[in-house]
Amino acid sequence: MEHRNQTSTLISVQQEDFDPGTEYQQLENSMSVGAITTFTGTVRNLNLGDQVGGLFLEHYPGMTEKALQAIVDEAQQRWTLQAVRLIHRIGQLYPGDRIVFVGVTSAHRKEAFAACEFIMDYVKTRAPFWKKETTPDGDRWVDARDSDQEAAERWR
Amino acid sequence: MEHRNQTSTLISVQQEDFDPGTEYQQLENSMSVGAITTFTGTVRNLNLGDQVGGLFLEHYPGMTEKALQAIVDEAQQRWTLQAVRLIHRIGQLYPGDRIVFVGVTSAHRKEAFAACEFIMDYVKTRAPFWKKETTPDGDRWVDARDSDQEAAERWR
Amino acid sequence: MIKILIFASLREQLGCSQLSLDEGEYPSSLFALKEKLAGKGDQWRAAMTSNRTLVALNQTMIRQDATLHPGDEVAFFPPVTGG
Amino acid sequence: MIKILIFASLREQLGCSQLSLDEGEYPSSLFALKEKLAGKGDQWRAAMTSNRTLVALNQTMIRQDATLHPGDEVAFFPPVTGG
Repeated sequence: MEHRNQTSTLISVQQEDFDPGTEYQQLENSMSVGAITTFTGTVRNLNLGDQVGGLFLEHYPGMTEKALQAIVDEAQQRWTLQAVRLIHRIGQLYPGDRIVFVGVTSAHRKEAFAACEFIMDYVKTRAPFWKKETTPDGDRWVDARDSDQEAAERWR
Repeated sequence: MEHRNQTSTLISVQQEDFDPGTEYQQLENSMSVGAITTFTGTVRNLNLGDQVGGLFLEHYPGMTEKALQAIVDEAQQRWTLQAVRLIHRIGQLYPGDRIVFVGVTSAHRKEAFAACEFIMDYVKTRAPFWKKETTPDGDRWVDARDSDQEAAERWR
Repeated sequence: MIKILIFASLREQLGCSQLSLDEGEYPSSLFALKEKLAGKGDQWRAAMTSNRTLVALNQTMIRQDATLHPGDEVAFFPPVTGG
Repeated sequence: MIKILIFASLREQLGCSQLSLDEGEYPSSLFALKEKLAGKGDQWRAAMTSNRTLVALNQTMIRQDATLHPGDEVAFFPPVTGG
């Protein structure tokens, strides 16, 4: 597919915060677009009713980048995209902190929306990250959600 | 519905450009979120194969704000949202210029994605804006697309 | 008096962006108004009978018929293409 | 030699994050490896027979069986919860 060569892709796994405004600007500059869709996930301070004091994001170094690249590659095979930006943070995070950013540009909004949501659904179910929450009752591993599995399965 | 009172909404119809980074920041500051989805539409320089030199956006003053508010209200009735930002530009625009911005924050990504796409699909089919393109063959009104109508109809 | 507004390509086709009809000059319903305007000539007939022409009554899109009252604002326009 | 990695809640349950098996210590297939590890105790048996436990071979998730080769990296972990 010729358009795959024209897609600009950047994937980062990092402890540092990122600036969505700057990321947005770079997406917009990357090419003559039409539609730009972004998703940012942040740490909520409530999960299943308990107060969350913090979150530790464990990952599988080495596999993480590979898994994210595979997800972005699949998005590029499914839709005609111009640029994709994917950032996932690791380590200790606190309520309000950003965790993940997905930015997609395409000539058409339907493709930009679909690819952005697809990437998030697949990151949630196929990328080796695990959250451990700090609550007043102690630390606990966050359980995988059936709703995330279902969200990913509708793309099959 | 109680959550409607907690939703912060801002709608603008303006000739001036806007800064997506600033808009993003305000969405993020608006409340303790979880998911932030944004869509930005820009003027493409190719439409149906012809080179587009510019675009004039005519609108129906008075009805425009009302129509956009109705679309955002409906999104807030369908999903639990924290903040909605909608900007639509009018007047003379050029390739690469931003036309429209939709930002939605919600506790859950599925709702943020759905509401953002819903608002765009409805803006495309229910808000009184009309594009007139400048091409080498002269000015021409942009035709409404069946695909936009279909996109809007799937929300019924 | 009611105010009639026409937008975009429809405005150009009809060569008219706005007209006012005084009491007695306009019928009691929206559909009757469309019929009356259709009588203004071939272009008007085409515009008023096309199922592509959208109608807004007091700045809200409407598909069914409605009673007209003094002060009403009726707008006719082609399918929208914003966003 | 093959390397075995264990992550997150599974790592805590098994009290083990990494182990290596030398030539002759590991069987020729992934499924046989799971059976061998299941023999290490009740916790290991529970982990290796649970259909919630995910497996990656050389950093790619895999559901079917596969032949093991020297230098392979096998990882076991619970369902992922990033994003």
